[in-house]
Amino acid sequence: MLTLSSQLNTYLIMGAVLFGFGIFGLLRRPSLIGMLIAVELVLSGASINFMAFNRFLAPDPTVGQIITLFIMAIAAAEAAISLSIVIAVYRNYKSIEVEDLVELKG
Amino acid sequence: MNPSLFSPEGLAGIIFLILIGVTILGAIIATCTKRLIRSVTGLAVCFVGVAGLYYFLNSPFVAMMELLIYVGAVCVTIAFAIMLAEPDEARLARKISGLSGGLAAICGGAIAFALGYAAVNGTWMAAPAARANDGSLKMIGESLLTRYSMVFELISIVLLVAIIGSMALARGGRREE
Amino acid sequence: MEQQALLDLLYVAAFTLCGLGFGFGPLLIVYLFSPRGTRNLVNKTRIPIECGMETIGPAWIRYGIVYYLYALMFLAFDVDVLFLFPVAAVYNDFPGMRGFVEIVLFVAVLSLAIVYAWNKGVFKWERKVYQQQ
Amino acid sequence: MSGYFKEIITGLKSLAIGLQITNKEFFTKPITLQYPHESVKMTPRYRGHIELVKDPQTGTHRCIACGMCEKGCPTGCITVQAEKREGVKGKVLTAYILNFTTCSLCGQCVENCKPEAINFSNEYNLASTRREDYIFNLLQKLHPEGVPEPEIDPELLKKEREKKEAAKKEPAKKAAAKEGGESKAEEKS
Amino acid sequence: MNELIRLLAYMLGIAAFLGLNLAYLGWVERKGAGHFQRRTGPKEVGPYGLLQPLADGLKLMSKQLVVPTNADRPLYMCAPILIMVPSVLLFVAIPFGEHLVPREFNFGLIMMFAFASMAGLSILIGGWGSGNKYSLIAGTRAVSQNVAYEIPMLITAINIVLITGSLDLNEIVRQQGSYIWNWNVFRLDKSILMPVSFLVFFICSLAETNRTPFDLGECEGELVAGYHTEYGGMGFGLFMMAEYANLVIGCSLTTVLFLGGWQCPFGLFPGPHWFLLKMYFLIWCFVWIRWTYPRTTFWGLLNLSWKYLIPFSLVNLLLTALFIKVF
Amino acid sequence: MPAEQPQEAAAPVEVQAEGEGEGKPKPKAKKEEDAPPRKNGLIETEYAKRGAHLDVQINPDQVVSAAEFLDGEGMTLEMVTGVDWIKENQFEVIYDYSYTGGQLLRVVVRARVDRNKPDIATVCHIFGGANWHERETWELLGINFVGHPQLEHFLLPEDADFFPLRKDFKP
Amino acid sequence: MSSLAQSQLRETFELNIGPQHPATHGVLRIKVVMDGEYIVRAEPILGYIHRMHEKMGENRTWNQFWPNMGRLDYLSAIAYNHCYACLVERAMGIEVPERAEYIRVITAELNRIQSHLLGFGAYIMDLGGFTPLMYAMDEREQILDLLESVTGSRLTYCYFRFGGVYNDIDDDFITGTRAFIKRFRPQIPMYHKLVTGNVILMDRLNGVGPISADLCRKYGATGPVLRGSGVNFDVRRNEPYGVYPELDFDIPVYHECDSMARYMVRMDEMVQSCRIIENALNKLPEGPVMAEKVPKALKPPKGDFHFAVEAARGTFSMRTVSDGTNTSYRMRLRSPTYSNVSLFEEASRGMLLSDALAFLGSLDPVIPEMDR
Repeated sequence: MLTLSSQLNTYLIMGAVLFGFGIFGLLRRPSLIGMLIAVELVLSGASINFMAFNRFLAPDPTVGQIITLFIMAIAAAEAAISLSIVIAVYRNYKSIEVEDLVELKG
Repeated sequence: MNPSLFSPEGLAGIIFLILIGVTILGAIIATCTKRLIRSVTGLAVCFVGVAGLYYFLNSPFVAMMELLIYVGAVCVTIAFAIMLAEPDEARLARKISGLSGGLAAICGGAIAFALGYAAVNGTWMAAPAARANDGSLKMIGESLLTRYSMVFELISIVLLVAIIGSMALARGGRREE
Repeated sequence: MEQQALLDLLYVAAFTLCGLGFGFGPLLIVYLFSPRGTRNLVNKTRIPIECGMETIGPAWIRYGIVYYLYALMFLAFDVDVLFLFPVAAVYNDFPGMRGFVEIVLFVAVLSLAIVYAWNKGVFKWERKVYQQQ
Repeated sequence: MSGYFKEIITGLKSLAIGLQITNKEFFTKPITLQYPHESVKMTPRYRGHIELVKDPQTGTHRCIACGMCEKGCPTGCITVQAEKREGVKGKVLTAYILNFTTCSLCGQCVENCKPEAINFSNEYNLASTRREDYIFNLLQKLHPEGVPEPEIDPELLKKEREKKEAAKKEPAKKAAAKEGGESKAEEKS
Repeated sequence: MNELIRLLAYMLGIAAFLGLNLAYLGWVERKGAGHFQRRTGPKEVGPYGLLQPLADGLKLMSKQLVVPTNADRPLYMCAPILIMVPSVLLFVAIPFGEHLVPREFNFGLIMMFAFASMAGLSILIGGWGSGNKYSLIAGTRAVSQNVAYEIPMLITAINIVLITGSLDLNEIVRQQGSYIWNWNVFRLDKSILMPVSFLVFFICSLAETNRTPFDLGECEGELVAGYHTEYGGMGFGLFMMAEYANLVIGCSLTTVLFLGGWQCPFGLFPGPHWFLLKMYFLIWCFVWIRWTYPRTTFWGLLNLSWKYLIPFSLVNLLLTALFIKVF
Repeated sequence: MPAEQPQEAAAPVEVQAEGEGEGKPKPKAKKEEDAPPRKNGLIETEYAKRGAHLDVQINPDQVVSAAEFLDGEGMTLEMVTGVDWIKENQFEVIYDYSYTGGQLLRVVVRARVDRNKPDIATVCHIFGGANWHERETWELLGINFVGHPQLEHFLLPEDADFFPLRKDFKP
Repeated sequence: MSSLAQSQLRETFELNIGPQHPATHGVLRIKVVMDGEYIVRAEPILGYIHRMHEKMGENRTWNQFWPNMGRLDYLSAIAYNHCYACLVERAMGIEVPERAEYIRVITAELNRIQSHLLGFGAYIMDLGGFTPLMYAMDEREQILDLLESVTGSRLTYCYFRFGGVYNDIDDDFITGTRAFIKRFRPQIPMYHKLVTGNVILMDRLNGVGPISADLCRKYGATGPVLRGSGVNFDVRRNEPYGVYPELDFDIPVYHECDSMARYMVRMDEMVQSCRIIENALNKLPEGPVMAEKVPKALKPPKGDFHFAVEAARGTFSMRTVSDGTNTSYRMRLRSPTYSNVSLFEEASRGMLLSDALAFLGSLDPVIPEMDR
């Protein structure tokens, strides 16, 4: 048990678990912000995978880290944009729930 | 093979287990609570765990940045957004229940299982015999200044566009009023 | 993991424990020593404080678009920091002006966000006009 | 742009001036009076609750129980109890009750008092958690060891006794005597 | 094994140091406030009121933990603990002396900021969890302020990293040399704006610790008691203790980054005493400032950061980068 | 304290006074005291004795036009007082106007309404400050200011159903 | 209020500021409807310490009403005493000896300084600066000591009487007052350096809470509020009472109409009050302090009487309707803050919350006086 930290599989499974939680949240959450939170989980699951491969398999361990840093930057930008969209949507429709938005469209 | 429990390695192993626990706990809180603000808290907890995992993957800088950016900035921004647009709690409670929740759980579980199975059983190429460098902060800096300098600049433009765009979006409605 | 990093981790973990001790310890003492009951004559001990009045409306209000804008700008600059730290760490070892130019470009592009916000009046807190109710 | 920098410089200067002033105050002597350990001397005119004045000649109060203080009091916090005793001129004060909880220290009673029997005390650090502690009997306060009996004037006593005798003999006059309020002790609630 | 003993010793040492500071900074502040205001400050409990912290602590401990009915209970309970943990944790990296440092991290500077940034979220949680409008508004303001001032602070820190090329706090101190003109405040050869940079950092640490004139999170003039309105007894005590812990950390960091840490100004006997001297001087300045100025408005505060401090720190960053290349 | 001449000349026009110019200083004032239900009209009172220069008695329906006129002259509504004349079965509403722009002038405008039907027009829309004064007068005396935007309880508790300043009020 | 939120599709919420709030200096409640940080509507709600002084005036005899006058505005009680004394003297036609008039003015001005000092300190405390309050309190204590030595009480003075004052002043008081003024004069520049010149305070006060002169007129605002809006009106000058016409002083007027102007008017008034006191002390005549023939049972003639004075917060005026008995038929108290605060609702619309509270503080309300 104590050597889990030096095995690739641990990280890959953790990545998969986070990814799964992300998908679960994405499907379950009725509201846009909740979905955004789930997306963040998905992204971090992916980042973990990158970092794990980077650590165990890559010849140049900087690349994975830089990719993760980029993911962070993109995630931040994505969060900013999507949250603003959510707020704009909320302002116009007084709701951030997906169902309502579908209804309002028709 | 197993290190003794009280050696540094052993303690680190325990910490690792705790971190995994924290990550999964955070993920559960983030996805399963009703109130969005609690979800954000869960997300923050989850990110703390993920940062720990990064640390175990020999990249302390990325771990710290995970804390700084995700916990300190993204979570705060999401929390502010929630303050602006949280849906009715009672309505939310009614909505999350029954079938859709179950379906989502099955779906998420299946994907996680499939991925995990693939990861464990997959054949990965062998670890390289020699590493090009130690992947430390200095190395990251160096590659940012050399190989990835274009990306380095581009990311600033992406951020700028994102921020300006989101500001325009968030403020836009206000002007209409 | 290297020995160095392991020890770092141990220290952080130990001090986290210490912090938790500082957090939980006082609460534990209070839990043990403080009175359980309260002289709750009018059943108002646990109502939220609103200057002695009953709270009007829900406590969780929708609030603060401007703060959100500030947070957005913060997000941009935080990411800025993310890339500047590694660059700054190696900046000295790099001969030539390339590094300088890159930093200038990077910072300049991001500063446009402030300039934009400044121009759009995010920093202005002017009196608003509301119709008489 | 010059305005921008000028603003900063004048701002910082004003902040520095402020710091300088508080720093100067830091090294001046505090003016605190450590109240329970030391206390200020009250000015002679300080208006505490009222008290009966001790007449240095008679060694007792000068109150004639006329009730002017009671009438003048805006809050009705004074109650004067007096009775008629045999052989004593005027009424004898039995209790002078001040309900200090409602007193507003306006001084109407002191002004209204013809014989100058009451005055303000200098007492200011009154403290109690019970309301009853503020209902003073000023007569008792004046004579804590016991109220001295008023001197009996033998001549007056003789006269009064004679009057009484006469009144007994003449029931028709009784009513008139009563009305004058001299023969019976007067009770006040 | 030796390492473990060392770890335990440092843990205990820091706990004792922190405990004393948390207790007596309150005393210092009240005493200072008293003397700034022509008063004497605490005087009754013990000689010079030195036992006052004990009395305060006893009072806080004997108070009931009241959770308001419509508070979000878990969040409400979490917040004071969450805010306390990073404050204590950060002491792990502070170099009190050349060899008196719990642990030299070679990424110590980022670590400080990374963990400190977690405080914002816990304030928000506390403000939200209280179920009170004042708390919510004040929490939002406090976080907004923390966030706004983190940027110039980070950029100034990057500036230091540019100069020293290291993220290790002890290394940063070591590089500053043992004479006053070698300290980063006066490194005019690296950038002529370094004193301004110090001022920026100082102001930011004032704001990050939520102290007057930047105590918008607890502005009693508007929002009763800010984000800890609903906290009584020990809940409030923890918030207060975290504030003081942050105060110590902020001043330590300023000392380390700008004032040469444990270095002596004239090259004699460097050691922890110099560090403590400088740190406590800064803390004293905080107290002094607190009892001199009125409070800013929250918009003045946010604008101060975005309009003045961030442009200044950015200019300074570029200037430093230029100076390093040119000279 | 001299009263301003143009004011005096202008005032009677708006009050449509019957007995205008009855400004005999002392004897008039004294006579007026003896007969409380005074006739409508303008009286110049002696400032040193009364604290006002002009005293105007008008009908309740003229209150607004009086306020408009005085507003046009740049005067301030200082307070609104209600008096319960129970013997005459009337309420009197006294408006104190003063001039803050320069030379002092105090004008008292009085109107009497029937005690059984105490309705009088509000001057809120002319003088914003009248809002609270009228609200208070309504609350304490029960004089109904028609057109007042917010006749709600103000100083007294919200469930108070009495008018404490009425003379027949028993606590 | 929910209808408001719906009708405008704006996210508003309601907030109570008060009655138990650090910024309101008492039990004033302000119900605020807010849109984010902005105030949509702020409605002051009064009555938490309503005592019905006006009814008391109908039940108490003229003499018995004295203590009430100290309990309206407990910070500048002497001005209220002054008004009541002059009102009844006007009704009864009592002549007051000149020495008594001078003493009245001296104590009233001392009281005004004291009130403004506390107003200054408390205002800065509202804005988050605690230290100036303590300095102001130090000076204020000196005044309270002086006033105590002559009136016998420290706050709710009941010093004046119909026809004069209760006690004569002695030499100790005169030398003490002179010494105080000598000591106090240099304090005001110190306050200006520490507080007024401070960039933080200037940011908070300049341009905050504008009230135009016309708004003041419409709402009957008086005192520093009116003079901060550029109207040169002071009862002491425009409707002189007592011996004010014989004394030499200026009326500070500021034209900025903002909170800073009102604050500055108060600061300058303290200087002017010092001048008045010195002036009056120099001119203080000898003689009695009580009129000789004041009837014990006061029965003013029928009719109504009005008197106005300049209290620390503005024009305080009384109107009494006498029916010739020993109580008044109707007693009306017009308190300055009542009118001053009544314009808060209109003037605060659209302000930021923090600005609104700075604005409220600049009106310097005293709650018992508003509630009466």
